[in-house]
Amino acid sequence: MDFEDSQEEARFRTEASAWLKANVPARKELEGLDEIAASKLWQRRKYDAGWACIRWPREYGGRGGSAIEQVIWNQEEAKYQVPGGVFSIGQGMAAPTLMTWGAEEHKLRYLPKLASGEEIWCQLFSEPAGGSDLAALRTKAEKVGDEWVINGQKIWTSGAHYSDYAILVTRSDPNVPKHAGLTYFFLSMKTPGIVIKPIKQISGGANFNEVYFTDVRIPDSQRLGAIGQGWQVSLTTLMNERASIGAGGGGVGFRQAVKLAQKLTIDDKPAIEDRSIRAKLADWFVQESGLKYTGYRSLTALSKGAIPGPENSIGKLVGAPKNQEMAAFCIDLLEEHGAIWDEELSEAKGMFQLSYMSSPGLRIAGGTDEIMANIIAERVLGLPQDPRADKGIPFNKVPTGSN
Amino acid sequence: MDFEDSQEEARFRTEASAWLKANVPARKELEGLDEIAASKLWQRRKYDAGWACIRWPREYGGRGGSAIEQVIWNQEEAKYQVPGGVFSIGQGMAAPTLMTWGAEEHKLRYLPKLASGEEIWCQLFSEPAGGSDLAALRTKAEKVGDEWVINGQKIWTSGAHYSDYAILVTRSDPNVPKHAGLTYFFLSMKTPGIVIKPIKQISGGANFNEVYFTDVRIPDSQRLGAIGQGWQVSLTTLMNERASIGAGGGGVGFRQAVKLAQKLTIDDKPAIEDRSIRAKLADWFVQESGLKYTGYRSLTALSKGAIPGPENSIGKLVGAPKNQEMAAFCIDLLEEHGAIWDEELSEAKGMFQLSYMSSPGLRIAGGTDEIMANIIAERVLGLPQDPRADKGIPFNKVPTGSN
Amino acid sequence: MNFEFSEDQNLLREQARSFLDGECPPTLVRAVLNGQKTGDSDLAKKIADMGFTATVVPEEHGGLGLSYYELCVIAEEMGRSVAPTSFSSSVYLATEALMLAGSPAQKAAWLPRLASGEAIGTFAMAEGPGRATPGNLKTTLAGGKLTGTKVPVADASVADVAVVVVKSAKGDGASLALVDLKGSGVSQSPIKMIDPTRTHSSVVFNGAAAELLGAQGQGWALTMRLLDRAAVLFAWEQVGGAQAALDQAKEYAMGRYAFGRPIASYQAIKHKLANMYVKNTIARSNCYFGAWALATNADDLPLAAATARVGAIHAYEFASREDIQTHGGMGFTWEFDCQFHYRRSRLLSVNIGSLGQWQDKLINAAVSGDAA
Amino acid sequence: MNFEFSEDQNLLREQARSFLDGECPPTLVRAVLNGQKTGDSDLAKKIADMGFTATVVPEEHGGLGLSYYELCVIAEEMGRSVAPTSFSSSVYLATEALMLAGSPAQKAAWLPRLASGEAIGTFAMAEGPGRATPGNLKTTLAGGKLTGTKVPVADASVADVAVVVVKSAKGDGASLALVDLKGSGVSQSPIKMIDPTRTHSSVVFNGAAAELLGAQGQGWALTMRLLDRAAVLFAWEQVGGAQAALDQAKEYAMGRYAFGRPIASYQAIKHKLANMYVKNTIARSNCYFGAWALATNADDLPLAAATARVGAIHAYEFASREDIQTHGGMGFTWEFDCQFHYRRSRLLSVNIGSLGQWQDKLINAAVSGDAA
Repeated sequence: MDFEDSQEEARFRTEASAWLKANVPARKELEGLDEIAASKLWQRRKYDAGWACIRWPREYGGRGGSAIEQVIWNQEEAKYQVPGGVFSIGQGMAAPTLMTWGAEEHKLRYLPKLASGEEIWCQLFSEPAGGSDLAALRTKAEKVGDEWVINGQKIWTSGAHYSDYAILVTRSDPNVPKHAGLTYFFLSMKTPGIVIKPIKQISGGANFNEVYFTDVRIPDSQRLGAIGQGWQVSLTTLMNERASIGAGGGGVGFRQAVKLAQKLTIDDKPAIEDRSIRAKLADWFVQESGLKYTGYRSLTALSKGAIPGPENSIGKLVGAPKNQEMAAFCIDLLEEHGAIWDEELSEAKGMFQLSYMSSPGLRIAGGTDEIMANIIAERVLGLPQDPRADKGIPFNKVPTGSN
Repeated sequence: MDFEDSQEEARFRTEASAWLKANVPARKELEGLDEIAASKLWQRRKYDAGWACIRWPREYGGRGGSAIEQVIWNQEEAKYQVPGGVFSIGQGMAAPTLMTWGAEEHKLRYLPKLASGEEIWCQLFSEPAGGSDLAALRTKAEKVGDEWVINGQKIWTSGAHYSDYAILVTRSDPNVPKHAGLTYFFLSMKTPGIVIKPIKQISGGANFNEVYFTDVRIPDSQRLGAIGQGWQVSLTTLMNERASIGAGGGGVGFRQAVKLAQKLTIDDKPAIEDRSIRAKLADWFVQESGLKYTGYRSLTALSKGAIPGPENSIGKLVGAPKNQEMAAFCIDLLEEHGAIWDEELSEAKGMFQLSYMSSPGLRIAGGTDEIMANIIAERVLGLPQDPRADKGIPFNKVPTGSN
Repeated sequence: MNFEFSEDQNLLREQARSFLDGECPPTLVRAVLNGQKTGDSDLAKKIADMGFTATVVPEEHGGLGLSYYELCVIAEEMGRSVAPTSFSSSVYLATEALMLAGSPAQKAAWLPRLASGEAIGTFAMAEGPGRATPGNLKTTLAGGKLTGTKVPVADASVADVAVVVVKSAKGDGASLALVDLKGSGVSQSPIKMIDPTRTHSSVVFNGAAAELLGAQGQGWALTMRLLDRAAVLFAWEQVGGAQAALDQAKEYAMGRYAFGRPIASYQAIKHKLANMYVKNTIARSNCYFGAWALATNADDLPLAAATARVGAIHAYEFASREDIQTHGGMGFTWEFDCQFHYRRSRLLSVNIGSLGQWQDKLINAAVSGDAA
Repeated sequence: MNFEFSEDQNLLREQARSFLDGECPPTLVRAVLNGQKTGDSDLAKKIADMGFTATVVPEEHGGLGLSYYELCVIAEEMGRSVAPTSFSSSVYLATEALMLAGSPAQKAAWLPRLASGEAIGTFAMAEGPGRATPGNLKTTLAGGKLTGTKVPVADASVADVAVVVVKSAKGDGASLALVDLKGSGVSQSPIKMIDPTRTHSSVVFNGAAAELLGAQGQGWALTMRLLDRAAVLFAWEQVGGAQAALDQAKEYAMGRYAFGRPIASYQAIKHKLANMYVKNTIARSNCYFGAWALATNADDLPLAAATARVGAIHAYEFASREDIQTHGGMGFTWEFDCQFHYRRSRLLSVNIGSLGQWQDKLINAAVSGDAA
């Protein structure tokens, strides 16, 4: 057992870090560029040098590398402050779906521009009535000639406002059971009839959008998979989403909390000496450390060729509530002053307050705590599903209550 | 808002405490008597003086008093170390059922002897395959002439070995849905064909029994309610059981834990000064105090004529897990020595260890934590039942897995 | 045993509730949250016109001379409606401090105006991050001049008078100072809070005219007594909010369907709501004890206050977090009202000392109680 | 990145598991629980014959000279099978102490016998309720004579030699003493434990012949180092037990029906088991870190040990309690095996210091780690 690279991994890491050292854009170079432009500049540079989308086949603009090489690249790249993230949905979810279900000419047309960052994609899956029950989506797709006419609404779409293309799941037949009536497309976000509205979150941010469709027309050639096969196609996308779900991280962690506890006092003694503080911090350290080494174990499996499975849900299930508790804990340490959320006045520029206001989103986005626990129960432990009231019932006959 | 009795309540309390002062048996008087004999002696004395079963009508051996008078009596009697408890099932559950469903001659024959303690009753409801799903019981009752022949097994029967009579629910018709096929009887525990086996618990105690029935014959005259009406009759019994579910109490509590924390040291300072200890103790105090005052609120409602409802489940749901956590906490305080469970060597005669080994039973008996949460969710908050896979299905067609 | 509010008190509850439903609906809270209205535009005045600010003030000082049971009833309704008002600062803290330690002249000068709502009061303790102690206070009162910075101070922007905890001139602990916030030598700037529906300021005293409230060096003991009293009232606000959060979560879970049935029929949600109910019930029953101790000025008040406070923090924190969780993604959006409770609960969890402080006080009270 | 056990190590795991399935089935554990067999009738000998007691002992002392990875693998299987044996006392504590602090002569005298299983060793620290500290130890070693009472001492009834923590003669803290338990001046009586499958005694030393193990006054530092090493191995036992408890609960929940479906299909049970899995996974991954730190003698060992220990206590306590809860009434009966884990977990939660001690050590290590 060790933390060392294999010889090939080490060779790859050296090469990657050397190239990064030489090519990461200097702050000056990015000055004045917005996030999109900066991201595109960096992505293009990686693409031209053959460092984009490590795992993709070369003919689609990738490097033809291994999963572990992708991880090593990510580790090395993470050592720098580089722009990015706007490509993650396109490269991480749309692309694998295109590779599995798209026609060859689609792959040749769209994948290289995804790899080079020239085109940005988003994902149009979730709907207001859907929530945890994703397949309950209602956005209507009607075939007219060899076009499809789309009407309905999507929600929680990140990057809709700056995306060029999107993947889209629709209901093409409401008269068959939920999973059987779906059809999957990709389309240009410039298509007439699409209206995008940002969603403001309680944290103040607006990373998500609502996307409305009014008689939006999509050529049948942009269908992925057969008519009614949309759910199977979606599973490809979702498998890759799950693999990309992080540790629900960000925000306050053990180190920040310790720093605060060392700085503040309780009864004029450093808070870090207070046993009730120490006990909580210790348990959180155990969780963070446990997730870290669980990650190392998956990486080891990955480097031996295993595919990341549902056990990754543990990161979010542990990390998100922990984040909420730790943020509240730090605000408590700050006492009345902790209720201030003001970049100038607040400790750590308001990071603790922002964490607290963001953490409910972490517990919900990408699957609520409860869904994560279900995934572990059903797909890891193999326990039975909950009774399904909508099983085998035509979608338009399924009870939906007031919504 | 006050903790005072009303005038009538105060008058009753004075009378009761005066009688108790004069009549509670001295320790010498009970010397040499086993629990049953001692309990019967005390019960008989209360009966003769008109202090037994306060709420029962006088013609059935009671005092014709109010619910709050019963509570006041319990409070006053609890100030003494008196024997009892062996009558609680008969007087608390069998009797109310007889009063509601029994024929007049049954009431006149059995209730006074229940009140006087001359006869002890037990309850034959639970079965190995039943558990939380009580109505799934299988003990068979077949009508032969005007007798019923009973075959099957009951479990978790307290006091079966010293009881004279029992209330019994059986399955008289397996071809109808679960709740519709039950019939309810009472019978003498001396009836031929009954075999009783004690159940040893992990705490070492054996308060419960298995009871086996082989061709046990019961006259139809001892049926309570109509054939197939057994579930409704059982609900009368269970309503009274719920009302009698305590705070899951006994064992270690705040006071005992504080005493221990004052006596033991951490890093050569009293453990009670350790903030992590104080934080835990404080939360437990809040729970105990909250349950205490919740009880006062129900008493107030009771004295205004309200009927105790499902909200009493909170006592067990909070008290039982708390008991387990506090027992573990105290054992932790004792460190390695806490693993000793020895009346001579252990702190407090092994009370902490006994509490730890008993607490799993508190979390299960009378309804598991999970069932208690369901009761609160469904009967207090009015949330929907879980989907019922056995609804409307003939009992003998309901899936039962390996059991 | 009569451990319940009286009919009159329950009548007052109905009255307060319908008043707040009308004058303090979610739309008002949202308007304040969005900065379209300031915290106390006119709600405070309407509340005063209802006589709520005068509840426990003695009649000799223009109050109603009612018991603390009535004030607890009002506090619960304030919490339920997440009222964006200075009520708590003025009534639970400033008015209480004056009744606790004020000289006849000070009482005569301020109580009538506070009771009528003509004046608003507040309380200033914190001077920065972490726990204030007699040892780390910097604000001073010397020669009738108050000097130092208090941050955050609730409702300073609307308050006329403040009770300020200062370092005792004799250096023997702390004292309380009474200062007219409209006087000279007082400057303040508003600050952004995690709960923007409650206005707070940073207040700088630069030789502002002020006088002692209570004896020199008695400030810390008085503050502890004051906070015990306020803790009971804030606990009632927290319990009111926790109940509202449970109601909100329940209503949504009943109407929201997933996989063909209401999410309220899934045990994960059922047990979540059951746990809210349990925590709320524990907290509420302890608040009854707190109300009784406050109303009867019982020796048990410190224990009752800490017990009510600790239970109320646990209940409101849990209910406000799991209310959002029950709503899923929508609960995290600005359009939904879940955030009102999520923000308010966090503010009320630290405004008069956080959980750890009160757990500690509880054990002090409970264990010394043993000795006694 | 190769953060996994090697094929050989996994092979050893299979071997250890099938050996224990055969030689240490639940029927054996139950026989010991019922007092029909004594803890170490012959299991200890069979384990020694497998070479497990010799795993990390250097070859020069008759051991196998394998790494701690192998010993961790064996420890997990011991925990899984709730083995009623002296293995942990002899291997994790006595043998470790001798390797850590023994003189060449002491090592030569005892290591070969401990490795071969010819001798059994144990460790004696506690002298009564509460935490032992250099300040409250009473047992002394003077002029080669050991005097005092140790209670409880695991496996003293079967052990030949004990490492005893004593008050340093110079009064400058603690020392370690090595004593032959079969010698004169040693008397002991068995004591009843919450886990009767692990034999413990109260041991009285009345001037028993003993010698220093390690330097005078170094006993406390040595004990802390010893417990760090043992903590990793006990944590593996706890993780093995926690996994077995989860397996047991899952199997029962799948086969037990209520209201027409397996109780494993109810979210209350599903999420309970999912939480067990989560806690077990966190604990196991931290045990990997502990194994690595132990095997490589890393500077991080104190941090890794505390992290593994804290996680393992949480995991086994939760799994063993909720295993019974999942079984309902049957889980509370003597006939069912759930009690094995419930008892063993409690014992392992205090045997080398309870949760609070290790949380405290963790922060010491993690925060000083910062400074460094």
